[in-house]
Amino acid sequence: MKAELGDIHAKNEKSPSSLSIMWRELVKDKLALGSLILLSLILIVVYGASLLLDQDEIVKVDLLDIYSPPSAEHWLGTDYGGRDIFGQLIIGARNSFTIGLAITLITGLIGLAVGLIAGYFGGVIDNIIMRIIDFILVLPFLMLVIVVVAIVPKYNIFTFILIMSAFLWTGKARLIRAKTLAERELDYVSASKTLGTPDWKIILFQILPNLSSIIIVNLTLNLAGNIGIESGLSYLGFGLPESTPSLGTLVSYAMNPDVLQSKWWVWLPASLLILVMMLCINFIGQALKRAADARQRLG
Amino acid sequence: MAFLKVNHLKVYYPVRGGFFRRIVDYVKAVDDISFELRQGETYGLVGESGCGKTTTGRTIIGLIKATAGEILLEGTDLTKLSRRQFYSYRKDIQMIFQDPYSSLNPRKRVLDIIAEPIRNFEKLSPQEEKRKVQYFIERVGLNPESIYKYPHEFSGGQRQRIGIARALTLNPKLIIADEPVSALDVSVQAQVLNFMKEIQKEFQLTYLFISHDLGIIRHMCDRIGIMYRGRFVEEGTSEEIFHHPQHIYTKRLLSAIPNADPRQRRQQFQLREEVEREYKQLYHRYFDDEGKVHPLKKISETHSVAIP
Amino acid sequence: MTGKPILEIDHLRVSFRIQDQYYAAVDDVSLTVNENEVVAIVGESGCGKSALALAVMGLHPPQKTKLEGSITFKGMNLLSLSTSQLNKIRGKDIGMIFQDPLTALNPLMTIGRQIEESMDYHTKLSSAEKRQRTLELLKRVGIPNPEKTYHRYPHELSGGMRQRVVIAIAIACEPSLIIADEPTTALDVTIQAQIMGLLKELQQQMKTGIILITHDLGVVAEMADRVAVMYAGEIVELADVETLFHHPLHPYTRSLLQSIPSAQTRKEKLHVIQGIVPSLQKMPRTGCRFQSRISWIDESKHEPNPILREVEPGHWVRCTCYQHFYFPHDHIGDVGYGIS
Amino acid sequence: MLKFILRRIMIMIPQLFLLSVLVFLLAKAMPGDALTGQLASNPKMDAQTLAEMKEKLGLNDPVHVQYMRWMKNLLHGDLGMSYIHQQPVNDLLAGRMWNTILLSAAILILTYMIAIPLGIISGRWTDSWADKLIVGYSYVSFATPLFIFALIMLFIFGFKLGWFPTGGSVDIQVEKGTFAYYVSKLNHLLLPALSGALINTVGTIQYLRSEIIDTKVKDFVKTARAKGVPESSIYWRHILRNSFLPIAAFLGYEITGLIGGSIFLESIFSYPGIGQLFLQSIMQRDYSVVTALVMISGLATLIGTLLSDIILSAVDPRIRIE
Amino acid sequence: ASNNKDNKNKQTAQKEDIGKFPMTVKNDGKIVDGVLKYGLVSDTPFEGTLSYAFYEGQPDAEILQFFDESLFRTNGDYEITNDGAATYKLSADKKTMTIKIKDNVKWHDGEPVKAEDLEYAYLVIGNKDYTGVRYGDALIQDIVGMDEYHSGKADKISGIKVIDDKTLTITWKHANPSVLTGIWAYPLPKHYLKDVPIKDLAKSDKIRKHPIGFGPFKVKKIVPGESVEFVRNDDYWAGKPNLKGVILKVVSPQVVLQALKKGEIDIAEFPTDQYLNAKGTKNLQFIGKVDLAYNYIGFKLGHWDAKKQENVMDNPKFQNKKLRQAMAYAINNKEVADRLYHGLRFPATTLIPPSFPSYHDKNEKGYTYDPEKAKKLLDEAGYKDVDGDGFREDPNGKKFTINFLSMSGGDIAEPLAKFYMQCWKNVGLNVQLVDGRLAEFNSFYDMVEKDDPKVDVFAAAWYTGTDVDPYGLYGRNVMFNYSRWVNEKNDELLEKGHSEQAFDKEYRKKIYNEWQELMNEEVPVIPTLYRSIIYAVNNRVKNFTVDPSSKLTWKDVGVTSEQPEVAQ
Ligand SMILES: Nc1ncnc2c1ncn2[C@@H]1O[C@H](COP(=O)(O)OP(=O)(O)OP(=O)(O)O)[C@@H](O)[C@H]1O
Ligand SMILES: Nc1ncnc2c1ncn2[C@@H]1O[C@H](COP(=O)(O)OP(=O)(O)OP(=O)(O)O)[C@@H](O)[C@H]1O
Ligand SMILES: [Mg+2]
Ligand SMILES: [Mg+2]
Ligand code: NI
Repeated sequence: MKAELGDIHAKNEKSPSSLSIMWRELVKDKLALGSLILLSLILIVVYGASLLLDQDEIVKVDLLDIYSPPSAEHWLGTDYGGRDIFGQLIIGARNSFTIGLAITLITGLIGLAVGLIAGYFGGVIDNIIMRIIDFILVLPFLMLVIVVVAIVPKYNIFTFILIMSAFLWTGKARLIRAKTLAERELDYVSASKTLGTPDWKIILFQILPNLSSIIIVNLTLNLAGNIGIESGLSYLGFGLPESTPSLGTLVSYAMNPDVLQSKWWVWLPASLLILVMMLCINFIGQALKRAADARQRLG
Repeated sequence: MAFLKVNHLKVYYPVRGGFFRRIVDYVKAVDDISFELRQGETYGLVGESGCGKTTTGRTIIGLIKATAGEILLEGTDLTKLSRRQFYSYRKDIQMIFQDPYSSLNPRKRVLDIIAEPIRNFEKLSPQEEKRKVQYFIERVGLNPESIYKYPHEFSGGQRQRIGIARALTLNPKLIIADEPVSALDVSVQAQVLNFMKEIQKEFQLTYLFISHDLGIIRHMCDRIGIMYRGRFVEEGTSEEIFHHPQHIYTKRLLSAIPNADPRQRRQQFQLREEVEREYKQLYHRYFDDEGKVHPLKKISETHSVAIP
Repeated sequence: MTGKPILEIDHLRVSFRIQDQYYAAVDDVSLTVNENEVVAIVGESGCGKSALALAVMGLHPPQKTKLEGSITFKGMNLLSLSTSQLNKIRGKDIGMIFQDPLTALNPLMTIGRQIEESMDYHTKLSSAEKRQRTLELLKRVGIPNPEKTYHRYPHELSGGMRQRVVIAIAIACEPSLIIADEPTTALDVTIQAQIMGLLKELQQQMKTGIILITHDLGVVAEMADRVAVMYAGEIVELADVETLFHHPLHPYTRSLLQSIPSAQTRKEKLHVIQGIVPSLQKMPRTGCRFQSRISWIDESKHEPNPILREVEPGHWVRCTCYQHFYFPHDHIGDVGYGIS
Repeated sequence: MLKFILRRIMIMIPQLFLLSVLVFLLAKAMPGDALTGQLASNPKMDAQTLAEMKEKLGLNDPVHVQYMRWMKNLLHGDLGMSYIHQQPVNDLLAGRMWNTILLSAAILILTYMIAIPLGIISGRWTDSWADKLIVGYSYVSFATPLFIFALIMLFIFGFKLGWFPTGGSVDIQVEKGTFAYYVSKLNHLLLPALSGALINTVGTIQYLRSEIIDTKVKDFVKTARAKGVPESSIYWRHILRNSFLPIAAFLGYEITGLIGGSIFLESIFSYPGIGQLFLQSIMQRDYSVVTALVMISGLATLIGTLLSDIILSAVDPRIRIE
Repeated sequence: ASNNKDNKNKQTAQKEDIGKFPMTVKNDGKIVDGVLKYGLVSDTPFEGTLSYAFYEGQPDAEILQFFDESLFRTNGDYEITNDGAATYKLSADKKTMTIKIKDNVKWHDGEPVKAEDLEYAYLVIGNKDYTGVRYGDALIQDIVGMDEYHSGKADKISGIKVIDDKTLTITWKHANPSVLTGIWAYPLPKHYLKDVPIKDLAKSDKIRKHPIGFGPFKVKKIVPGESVEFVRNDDYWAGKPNLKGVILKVVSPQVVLQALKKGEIDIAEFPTDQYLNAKGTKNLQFIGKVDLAYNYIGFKLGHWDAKKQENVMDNPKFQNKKLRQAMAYAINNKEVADRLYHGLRFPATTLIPPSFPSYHDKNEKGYTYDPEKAKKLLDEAGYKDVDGDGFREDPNGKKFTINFLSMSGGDIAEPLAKFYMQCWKNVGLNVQLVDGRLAEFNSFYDMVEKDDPKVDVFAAAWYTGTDVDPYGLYGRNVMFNYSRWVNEKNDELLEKGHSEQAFDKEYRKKIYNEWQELMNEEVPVIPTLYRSIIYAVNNRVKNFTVDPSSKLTWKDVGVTSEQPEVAQ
């Protein structure tokens, strides 16, 4: 006698347009909605302004203007090279967000492909893939990144994204594999098989749509983590070159105790921006997570 | 000639273990069973949980590879076919799944769900395809409008019928129904059972009906096979099984069915105790030293029992 | 045969909060359970059976649920007790058996510990005594090797064994009331038969009252003394078991009995109940709730505000429509379009 | 059990081998070597001597020869010589490793000491103000880079308040082996460990919280309630034990993270450990140290995952290791 | 906007002048028997190779100064004097030096420091099993018989003779005035080390854990990598040191100021980039001097022929002297020095820094910022903007791009490189960073040493050491002549600079003035900045000095109160 009860659950659990449920859930959660609006605003400002700003102009060294505190000319003051912090903040935010997004998407894509294949086919393929993933997980991530960064000759945003992605896809692959394994056991997959649908079609058109909500949630939450990802490396001196401003670079200026203590305008805005963006994305992610998980839904 | 003939089918699942995750043992899910289905009949497969019913069904339709034995569909051995060859036989065998919730992809519209096999096997224009889907959806008693809806908008019974419509689009000859109603509420269950009977006549279907509910088996099936630990203990017509059970295990199974008449309560309990006693006493006569079932022996034209 | 009442449920309403609104899943239910009596509650999925049982146990999450009415157990109103007061009753005076024996047991605790746990809080036995008693209990519910099983973990037992353990937990402190929520649904027929036998036996030995929740009318027929049929949160019919099976009155009860294929008799076609149970939020709150599913009966035949009436001594039926109910000729008439 | 561990170790061998090839190739691919830029700090040098030293260090041999030599030594447990430290890597690490192990262990312990109560509060009283506070904290520390946080901690607790020593691993003036020595060691450990733990703990808190929320509604919890088990015991006996399982499962990967984090902490707190050594060795192209450290941290992770599995099997009877 | 900037100019102009820094701490207090806490500023632990013959990292050298020392003291020109633990005498042909160790010079274990200890030091460094880097020293290789010993043909160095317990002579193949600044005079305690094979010396406990020397303090305890405890050497040859002991610990540059303020350390070499912030701290004094180093920008003019061991000047790109000069005129070093370094670095005028007061040519003005002159020179040389893109083309009218290699590290690296590039851009030169970014230390030197064709111009720095002779950096046959510039006149001057004649200081000065002039004229490298080194010292410290000409040593350093002063 489970049918009708299940029916009600099912209605919520796997609705056709998970997007619309997610949207509903977002709108219902004031915090998430606020976050979404704030984040969009930030992104519009950041991307809009970075089109207007001239990056070369911003990173231009002006020795007459070192560490000047906020003023009308430099809204957020300047750094030790006399470079405008506000401009760096905008461009940095754009770069950092782009990096975060790109890493999230690339790792998502790789993780998705690998996870789906491993999970769906199982057996030997799964075994091989899982061994590879295990191996990558064992690699001391930070150490190898540092080594790789030292090797790469032309080191820029693009290579940075690639390097990070090369290590970070494994977590997603594991997640998606696990979900695919579970999904594979469901009868609709068996049904498709008995109906003569080829495997690739089953993976792409049957299983994938059912993983979409979990993927979206995971990617969102990951995005939050990936925004500040280069700050640690910047601290160690393996971050992006300074001619490519990023939030992490700005934050890592704080390792100079003088800057940390008395030149707040250099690092604090970037830290706050990271925090705000992360919080926004996190709140949105949490709302999406609730949307994906019927039990926690607000309604 | 038998429409579907299963000969000495064995399906073993490997059990891995030891130092290198080698295969150390096998779960003998299906261990040498043979039976045949005739055109247009409903063959029931009953047994306790884990006795291998699902495995049998899924092996016949090709979801699981047989370890040994043959599955002859109108004379062709399905187990010997390559993937490509098997493809054309797909159409002849279809399946109705136990769980009407998980067997329909929640992200697909009814139209896409039912059209999936059509798209795989026939090249139809979208209009033709839609017409065909609508025909079947009407045949299973749903509103043709509903093809644009998603599964969650239907009740369990309706979903099960969508599943059936999907299976019917390919004009199958054999439908394997693995516990098609056990996930459904009593009232909905009746709908589906009635409906299955109805389309059987209409489409000349042969059913392999798997269930552990003897009430339903009795209601649906012409012939019944009782399974126990991957083997058959008894096979016969519905009449024979229910009224003249021969194997002690069959008797025990039957006696366990609750009697819907409260007045018979006492008798039922007594009967059960008796059978239980008998089962214990006669266990060694019906099972060999390893607790396995003996091979089937014909005791009449239609009735076979596993006795030494 | 049955004794004085131990549990009296009076005008109980259980409402769940969904999107800031409360919806009653159990609506105005009154029911009495006497000593040494098995009261069965049957009905389709979602009709509120479990909600009722959990209300008696006080297991509904307080933030999400509203409980109205009263549940009197041995003179105390359970609804007014605090959690710690409830804890003195739960497990000691009222035991509960859950449907799914795998999930109902803590996977990380040995069987023995799980059974002993309720004694920890309700008895003052020494650990040796508790162990002794646990082994007895295990033997009593028919577990072949209690000593060994004591140290086992749930996953090492089969479904039937686990359900026996769950029963052993429920009866550990010899409660005067046992609530069994679908105790055999997850089990095979043969094991179901064993468990039913066991329950019956224990009940007769201990003279407890049992609330038996099930959707299997066969089980009801074999086990119950009285039966309450629930539909959409309400009791629609209440009678002793023989009356219910042989003279059912409410259209829902009658339809239900008609739609079950039985191993004993064989019919060509089964009766089908039209439509589906409306969901909690869409449930009509006035009028006869079964009305939409027997559309061929004229609307005027239903009461505007149906109440549960005692039509014969001990036989209660809701709404007057039963007097006018008949089965339509076309049994599959339900295969109508649309979704409710 | 023993068999299981053996089997896991057998699996580890090819992984470590692969890791060794990878790290060796990477190390060799880095521009420069230990002798690059010698003169910048040492004005008295000439080209021949430099070439001679290169030859002596074997830097002129083909990569595979160097690898084989390195591998051979490795198999004998010899990690090679550190050029920069002019000391066998084994000796070098023996000193440093202990510090890092201590630091990591302290972080781990503190992490759990913080995460468990907070996670429990947060999971048990979801949506209470305490929960909101904890979730807020976890977001903030999620967004705060470890090195900034550590610096701030150092300024506040080390300098402003003066509660903790501000660098080093032990006070030089205490006699080794005395009680004061251990107190001093602990004292030096506390601030870096706390800084690490406060940031590191976030993941565990969130994990625990959602695990508890999940476990809370499981059927066996209902059973326990139906038994009349008081609320506190329900949490301790039933919910928490089950919620801890996934945390135990992550222990192995936690270790990798700790080694990464130690790079930051050690340099800020002048705490001589392998994290900082790694950074230094990379900068100075002290290959033998770099490769040794990567190998060791790979091994540590492997052992960590093995440990996870063993713990898991000890706690969870469903996972049986034969 | 320039107006605006001038305003700010005033606001932020906080210029220091290293010349005005005191070189010795001022403290009139009475010395008490106390322990000094010395901060070793480093963001990595020290390596702990505690021997002059073996150490490589600067931190180790800072530790060594407390317990071991050279046999000689030096004067303001870093030339050895006879005030130290030993006296010397040069033979008439200036090729042989007789060294006599004073009698009361004893190792920390009480054994006297003997002539054979110094010989032993040479035997170790010259040995083929030796693992350190000191053999690169040209003066060591120049000793008679060293080659034979190094290649294993001899088991003694024929040029080193132990005359008696306390006396030995060293004979060089060439007379070279650099012996006065560069002679290796760090004996090794033979009696203590002789049992350890030379190849194992560097890693032995005798050097790493229980090193001995004959300096003012003895090593009491070492916590590897982080701290060292020293106690007074009562038997110090120059008298009893004032301090009861010294505790040295590693302090990361990020917290050094805080540690100093709190009195956790008494003395530390202070990071110049934090000076502005630290200036005026009540409990500290800052002393400083010009460092023995300079920054420069080099042009790649050819390559190093490893077979012939000589530089070949074959890269045509910068052969035009005027182009090089123009680039030198184009850069504004004054601005860099004042703004980025607040005057703690200052524009370099020649390739011999003022820290060699006798040799630095004060009259040589070097290249001062003059963009107009730069443009004029470029015009003259034929580098004109013919296609009007704002950048000059080469004399053939082809695009002219300069690839600039600069090293990363430290905060200032990037703006500095950017600034130079902007300067060149201002005179119409198109300068691009190699690979579009700053190069990390190793890649930098890898490219520079291997004459990577990607590199046209590079910015680097040289630490000169105490030996003024620039041959090792600019000679025809030295690999470290990174610009690969060769010139007859240069060869001649450098040769003369370390000839026998050059023992005459005036002569040597004349030669080096000539050389400085030549280098400024030819500009194979543009000297850019001189650096300074400053120490932060707690007020309680007395007699601490950075003045090379001062007679004060660690023996004299004392404290005037038990506890350090704390900034409020
Ligand atoms: N993928 C598998 N790997 C290993 N063993 C399996 C697998 N699937 C099923 N089995 C085992 O094979 C046996 C038969 O399983 P099967 O599902 O066919 O039984 P069933 O009769 O359908 O049971 P139920 O009534 O519970 O559906 C069982 O013992 C089961 O544990
Ligand atoms: N915690 C809850 N929050 C909201 N609605 C609930 C909750 N628990 C139950 N319901 C709803 O209350 C109604 C009654 O549920 P209940 O579990 O009592 O049904 P049931 O009769 O036990 O069904 P089943 O036979 O499936 O166990 C259902 O519509 C169900 O969806
Ligand atoms: Mg099955
Ligand atoms: Mg229920
Ligand atoms: Ni009615």
